[in-house]
Amino acid sequence: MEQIISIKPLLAVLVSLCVIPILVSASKQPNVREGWTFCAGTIKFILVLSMLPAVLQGKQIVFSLFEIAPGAALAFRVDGIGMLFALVASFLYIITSMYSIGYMRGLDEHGQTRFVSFFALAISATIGAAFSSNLLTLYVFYEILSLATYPLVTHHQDAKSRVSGRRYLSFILGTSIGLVLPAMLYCYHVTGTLEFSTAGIFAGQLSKPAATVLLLMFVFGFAKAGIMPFHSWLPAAMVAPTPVSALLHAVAVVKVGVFSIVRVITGIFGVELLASFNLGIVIASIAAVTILVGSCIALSQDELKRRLAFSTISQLSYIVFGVALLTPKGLLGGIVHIGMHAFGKITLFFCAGAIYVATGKKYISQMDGLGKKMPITYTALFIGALGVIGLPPSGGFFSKWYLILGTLETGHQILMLVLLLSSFLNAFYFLPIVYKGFFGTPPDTQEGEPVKMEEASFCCVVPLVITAIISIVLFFWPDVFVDLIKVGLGI
Amino acid sequence: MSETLALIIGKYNYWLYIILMMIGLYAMIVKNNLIKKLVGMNIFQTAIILFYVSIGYKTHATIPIIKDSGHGDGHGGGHAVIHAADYINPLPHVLMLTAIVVSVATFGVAMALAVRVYQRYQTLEEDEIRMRLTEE
Amino acid sequence: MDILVIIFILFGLLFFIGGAVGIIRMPDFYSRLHPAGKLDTLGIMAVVIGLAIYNLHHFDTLSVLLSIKMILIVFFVFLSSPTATHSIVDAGMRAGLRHWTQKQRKE
Amino acid sequence: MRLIGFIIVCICGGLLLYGTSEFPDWGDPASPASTHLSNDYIEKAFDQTQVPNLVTAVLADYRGFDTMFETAVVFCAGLACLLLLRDYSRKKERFYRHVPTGVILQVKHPEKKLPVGTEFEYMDKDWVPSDLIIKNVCRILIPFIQIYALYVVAHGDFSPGGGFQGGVIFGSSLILLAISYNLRTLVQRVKEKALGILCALGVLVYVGIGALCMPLGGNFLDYSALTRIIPWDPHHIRAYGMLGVEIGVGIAVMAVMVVIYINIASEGRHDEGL
Amino acid sequence: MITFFLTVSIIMCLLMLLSMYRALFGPTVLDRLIGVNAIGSKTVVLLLLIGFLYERVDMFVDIALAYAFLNFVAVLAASRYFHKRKGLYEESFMD
Amino acid sequence: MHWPIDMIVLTFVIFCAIAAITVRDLLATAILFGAYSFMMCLLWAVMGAVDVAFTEASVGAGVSTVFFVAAVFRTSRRTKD
Amino acid sequence: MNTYPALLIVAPLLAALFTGIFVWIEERLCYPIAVLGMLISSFSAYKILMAVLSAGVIHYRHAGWAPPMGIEYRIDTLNAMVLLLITLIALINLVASYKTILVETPDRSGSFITIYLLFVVGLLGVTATGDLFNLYVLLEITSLTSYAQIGLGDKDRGPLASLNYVFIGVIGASFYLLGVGYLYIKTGSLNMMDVATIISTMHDSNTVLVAFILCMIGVWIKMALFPLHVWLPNAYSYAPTAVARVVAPLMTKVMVYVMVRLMITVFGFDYIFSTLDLSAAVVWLATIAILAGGLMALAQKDLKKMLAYIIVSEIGYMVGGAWLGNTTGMTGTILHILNDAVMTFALFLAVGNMIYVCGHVGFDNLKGLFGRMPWTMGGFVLAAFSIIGVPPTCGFFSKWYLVLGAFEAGAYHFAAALIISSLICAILFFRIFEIGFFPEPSDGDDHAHAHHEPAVMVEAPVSMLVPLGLVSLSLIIVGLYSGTIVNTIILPMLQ
Amino acid sequence: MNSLTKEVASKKSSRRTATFFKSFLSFFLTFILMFGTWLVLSGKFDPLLLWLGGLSSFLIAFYFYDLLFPAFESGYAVTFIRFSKYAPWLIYEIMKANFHILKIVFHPRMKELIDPHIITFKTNLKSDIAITTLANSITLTPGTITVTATSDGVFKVHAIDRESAEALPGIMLEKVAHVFGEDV
Repeated sequence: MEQIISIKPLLAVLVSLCVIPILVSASKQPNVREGWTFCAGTIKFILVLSMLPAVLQGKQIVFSLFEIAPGAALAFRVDGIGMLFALVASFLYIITSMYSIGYMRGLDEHGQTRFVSFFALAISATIGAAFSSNLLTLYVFYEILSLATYPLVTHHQDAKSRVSGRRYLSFILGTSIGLVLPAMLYCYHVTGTLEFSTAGIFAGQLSKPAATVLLLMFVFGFAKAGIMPFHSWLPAAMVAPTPVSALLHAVAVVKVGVFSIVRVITGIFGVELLASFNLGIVIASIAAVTILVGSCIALSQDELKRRLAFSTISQLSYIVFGVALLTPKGLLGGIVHIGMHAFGKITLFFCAGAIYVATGKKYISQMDGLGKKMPITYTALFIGALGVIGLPPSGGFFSKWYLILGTLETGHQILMLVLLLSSFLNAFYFLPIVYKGFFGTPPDTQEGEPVKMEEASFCCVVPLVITAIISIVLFFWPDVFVDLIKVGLGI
Repeated sequence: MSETLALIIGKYNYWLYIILMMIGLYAMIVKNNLIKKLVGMNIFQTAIILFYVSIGYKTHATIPIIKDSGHGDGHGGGHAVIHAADYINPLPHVLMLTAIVVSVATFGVAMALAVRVYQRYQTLEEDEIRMRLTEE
Repeated sequence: MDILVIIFILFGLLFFIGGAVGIIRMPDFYSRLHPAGKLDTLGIMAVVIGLAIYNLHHFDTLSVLLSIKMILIVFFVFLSSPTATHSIVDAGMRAGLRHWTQKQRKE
Repeated sequence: MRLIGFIIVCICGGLLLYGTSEFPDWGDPASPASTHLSNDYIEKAFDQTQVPNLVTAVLADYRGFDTMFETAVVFCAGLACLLLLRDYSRKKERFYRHVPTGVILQVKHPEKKLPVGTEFEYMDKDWVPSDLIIKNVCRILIPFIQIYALYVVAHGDFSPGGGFQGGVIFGSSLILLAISYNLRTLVQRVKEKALGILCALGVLVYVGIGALCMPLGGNFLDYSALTRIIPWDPHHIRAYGMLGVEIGVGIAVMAVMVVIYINIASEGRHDEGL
Repeated sequence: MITFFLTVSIIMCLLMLLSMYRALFGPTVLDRLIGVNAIGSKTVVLLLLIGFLYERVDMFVDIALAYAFLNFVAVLAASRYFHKRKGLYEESFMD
Repeated sequence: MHWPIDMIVLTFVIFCAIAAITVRDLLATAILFGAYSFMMCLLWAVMGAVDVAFTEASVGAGVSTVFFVAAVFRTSRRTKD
Repeated sequence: MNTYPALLIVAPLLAALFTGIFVWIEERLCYPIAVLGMLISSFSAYKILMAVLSAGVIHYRHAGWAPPMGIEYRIDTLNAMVLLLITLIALINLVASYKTILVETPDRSGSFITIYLLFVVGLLGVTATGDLFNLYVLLEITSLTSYAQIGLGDKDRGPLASLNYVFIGVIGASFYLLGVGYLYIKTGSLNMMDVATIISTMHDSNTVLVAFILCMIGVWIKMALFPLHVWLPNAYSYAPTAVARVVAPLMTKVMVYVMVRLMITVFGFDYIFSTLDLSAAVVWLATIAILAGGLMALAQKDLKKMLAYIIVSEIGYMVGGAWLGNTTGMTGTILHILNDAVMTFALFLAVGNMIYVCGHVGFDNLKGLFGRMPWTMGGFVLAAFSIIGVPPTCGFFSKWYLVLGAFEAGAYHFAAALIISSLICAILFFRIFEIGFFPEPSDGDDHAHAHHEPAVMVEAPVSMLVPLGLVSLSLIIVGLYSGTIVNTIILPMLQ
Repeated sequence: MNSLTKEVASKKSSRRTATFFKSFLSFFLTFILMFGTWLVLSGKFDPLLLWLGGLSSFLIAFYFYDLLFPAFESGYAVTFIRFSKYAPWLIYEIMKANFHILKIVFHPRMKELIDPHIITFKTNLKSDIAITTLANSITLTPGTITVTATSDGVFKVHAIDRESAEALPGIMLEKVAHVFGEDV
């Protein structure tokens, strides 16, 4: 495979990192600060985008920084899957920055400089994880991301966020140090390298029990992926301000978890190895359980963001599920879902945030009839819900389609049933919100009273419109994503 | 019998140094009074010095100062050939001079510390100090 | 010459033995000081003078000086020993030690 | 605790005893310790340094680097005592005795001072009339002890002793002054500042001689390099280098001993003590 | 003559044992002090004798001199304690 | 040649050491400690280590004891063991 | 080039003596002299490192005598690295502690600086020397100065802590000295290389075995390996700031260095791991040390104490790594000497700043510290991450080697202990972060918009912040370059 | 007025000169003594060592001249000669004392022989050095130890038996007083 040595990946990572000092120094002038945030986001996106053509041509962009030990360096390599993830993340960063202006100023939050700084740090780490060329680098950025998001999650600095922050960290950090680190070191010990390669790195040096244990350690260890039973940090993390939930807990953080699992399965173990040990089905089953249980719990949640969180948990498992099928279609479906779900879910979070900013309402039961007041928001909500459920005309349909094809390929019909069932459940917990929003009666207003438009501020609404539109666009033109994955997986 | 005597004479210095060291160590561990501990510490250190000096001893040899041939002219001159077997090994003595100095320095500092501790707690017994500490 | 040395040293030894026994036998602190303070002083004097004489075997400047040095020790002890004794007895007095009397023997 | 201590001690003793089983006999002239290095020292040291006392030769020349730090340790101990105990706060009340009448005055104000001299006498809290006999005998002895101490320092090359021993003896002669008179006499005679400077100066003499060798082209403490400034036989210059070093040690040790004594005996107040 | 010196030294050592009895078993601190003082004076002599045994008495005289002097200082210091601190606690602590 | 003296003195040393740490009066400890140093000095001299003996005489018997007494003077004589 | 190894020691020593004199004459001169001395020393250390890297081992004969008779400095890459580390840390700390020295020891700051410099001299000497007994003397000078410095700390508890430290320190040093004596009686030599060549022929001697055990126990006591650690927490937490900052990172690490030096140079890997079979036991001991240190740290309510127990745990890392018996483990240990020194230094710098501002660092006193001292806390956070082992800070990379070494040796329990210790450290530090991050005590205030008064910044002075910043950043830099360090410094020496 | 001050000044200066002269004499005497001691101790006549000896003696004499001879008096020589006459007598007394004690010590019924008690007596000795000499002489001689001696000449003596107590102060006091040229 052709490799281009270029500093661009590093730059893409560093851009938002370098802007942090500027952000901090501009803490007294919010507009300048926001301007810089945008600037950084845009540059980052452009950098990522500029690498796209090369990647689409099947080339890899590599850049190696420091050699820690032979075979384990801090190095970047841009391939299809990473590109996909980076594209989504860096694009949505811009959108979210805009949204967060609206949100944070709308609610007059404190510590905004801290907020944007850590946001930038988090996004840097995300991009770094996307571009990492080996497990070590991935782990490094994974950890940075975990720690960078802690101040964001506990942004409110009250008792509740203290508890949530504690749970958040104990799950994320505990699993990554306790499970991933030893597993990774063991891999290195056995093979002497941690470089991702499609054939895997083990080359027959691993027995099946060892492989099983290692794989499980990785899968559970990347707790950001929210595989049960290591999922409960995600609902807890919903105490964070909505932009955080939106970008990080629908896109960056959780997807980094999933992405890591994908990397481990495809790059460390290699599809063949897992297939030969027949381990895919184990992971798939775990993922399936998470899908169903997550959906069921989501049904019972009244707080909108918590419902979304549980939805996220189950949706993330789709990705793991798809990858664990170990078939080309399954892989494709799973990885595409990273992008598709991102747009869908971020739309939903934006909507939730917008509703909160405009009306101060958090609970679904209070939201009856709100759709009339906020038609744009609710339309976007509807589109987002479609995307998550996997119905056309949204991108989500596309990924689900491939997933089902993948299950068919493996021949385990029961897995397909799981998928279908969960789609129903998804529909059950999303569509009533939209329905009640448009057709329900608001509790505090008289019937027949003319409804005033009460949309949130401009900055809040525009982003969610954009993401909703893109969600639909992706239904029609998913080519970029699919190509990238195909390039990445070498299918 | 004479063999036993030879064995005893051959090693008793080392054995007795071990006993001395054990006494010192015991005092340091068990004694409750800080100054007693200090004494134990000093005994311990002297035991080590004893050990080293015992290493340096050589039978049928004299002290490690070159015999003056009788010309009182200060530095140098007029000395017979020096046989190594005639003089005791000077090196352990040198080392132990240093060790003694170190031990007295430590002793002085420890005494100063003990005085400070007494100023604070009005006692030198460890258990009483501990009691004071828990009371506070 | 050697005989003189031996006599001196044996005398010294006698005083030392007296001192040592006296320290053990005497009934109280004050009376113990008498043998300790006096007999030992004289013991040192006798033995050291004996040794100083012995040292003059090879008679030259150096050994004479050495013998003088030894006599210096005697001189020093001569000055310091009673002072030390006095100091100790003073300390005993200040510490409030009672001295032994014939009364105690009778009781 | 006793039991634990006993067990630990026994284990240590057993370990050490186990190690002794291979020791050469006590005083065995053929033991490795008496043959490997020591022969070199015994046979060469005199020729190389012209110092008959092998211990001094090894101490101040071959292993002069050790000794330098030994002196530094002493210096450090003195400084440590000074730092730990020195108490600059003034005492609240002082006592004076009016000599002609024997009336005792208590001065409560810390600032007020009475002219101490023929009329008034400064008094310790636990004042004792200083003992006449001890005072007089010590008065006579002290200068002799001091000259003896200096003799020991200067004759480190030929006889046992040397800077350290001489320094300690000099120091204890000053301590004797404090014991036989009182601490204040010593403090008035030998100022704290002088002592403090002497502590450092002594070590500085040592280190300075050593460091002087470096610009003269030798290694650190290589006294033979001193021939560049003092034209002399390189072997003899070593002996003089050692003498200089010993003097440094003596100065430092003397000062440190006095400093430690003063500070411990007076709890750092430098007014009254043992 | 050397044998004589050796014998004298050993007798000296044994005499020290007698003095040491006082030093070890008191009963009061001052009795111990007497014992130690006595030991000290014997040690001075013993040092000289050892010097003769080594046939290097010129080296041992210095030590003996220093020794005599420092013994004096130590005894003075210890007894000086009682000039400043009253009382003799020891009996109450001996059981 | 020196071993009888050496042996006797060593025994004394051990007596002194034991006594110094068992006696229940710190001043007595100081004094016994001085005696211990005397013995040690003698021991070094017997073993031919004149410099060490000199140092021990000046340090152990002299200033150490004085420091010790001074410290006891400034603290207390009381000890429970 | 020749004089640098001497200059390294002599410059701070002379500076110490001149400060010792000037403190009585013109106290203001002390500080500049000290800084100058440390600067020269640092420069020499740098030059030495460069020379060693380019030309191999440096020998320096003190007093001009050839090794077995005289004392020589033998500086290879390991020494050179540790030397540079010591000088730099000491220099930076001297700069950073300018204010605290004046506050904590107001009327004797000059003398304090003297002692401080002597301490540094001792550490440097211990590191550079190639002579077993010289090492002891320098060890003692180090210990003595640290006793004094620690005794100067907390008015109430400092002297007692220091006295206990004296007892244990003396036992440790004495054991080491005994070990050297046992070696000496068997070999007749004191030079490390000489001893090494002689004992290579007597591997089955039980005297050498006892000597080895004694040396190790002595060094372990000095470095506070777990059951022998009792002195450390009090000593470190009651020391004055300027001292804690330099004693904590350097003292134990230099002792670890001594252990490594003894193992590599004097006794040799062959002897330790082939002839003796103590490795498994010691690794178990280290494992227990790691866990015990962590657990005891959990029980603390004072930041300094907690850090002290963390040091105990870190000692376990290094001892275990060295005793794994393979190159990877030893690499990890040596790398951890460097890393742990830097990160402990950063932590204690931060804590020093906190103490300077807040008075004491009980947990209840740290509330809202992120708002008050954001820069200090920033440095603290970085250092804490390093202790936890969060990449890319340096702590991660040494842990990496240690765990790999454990895997290689099959000591999975040790690897597990390392991981668990990371988790414990995470808990420990996030507890602090939480306390520092949340301004008010949790009073069940449920609604999202608790009132946040804008925090008033009360930062430490710039002279204390800049060093902290530098050191914290260097944590990352050292971490990123750890591969280079391993390849150029550590591995060549181990082979 | 002017002349008066001048006179006072000249008196002062002459007194100062006198004290200086006295100090110098005691310094010089100390120096000589010290240097002599050095020679005896050293036994080497190497120029360097002699220089060092001179320096040492100078330093000690410079700083501590007032210890040996606090106030220089011309009677020192006389005292010294008298003392050297006194010394043999003293030694003789000491010998006697020692045999006396020896007898007591080895006596099987020692406790019957001794009768410790303390006696006090007053002398007219003025100078400290005389008192000290007497006190030490008493300590060294038969069965008596000086407990205290105050500067006004009051002696407290512990005597081990009646016999030795009765001898005090007696002839020794006279001899000492003679040595130091004082009244009995």
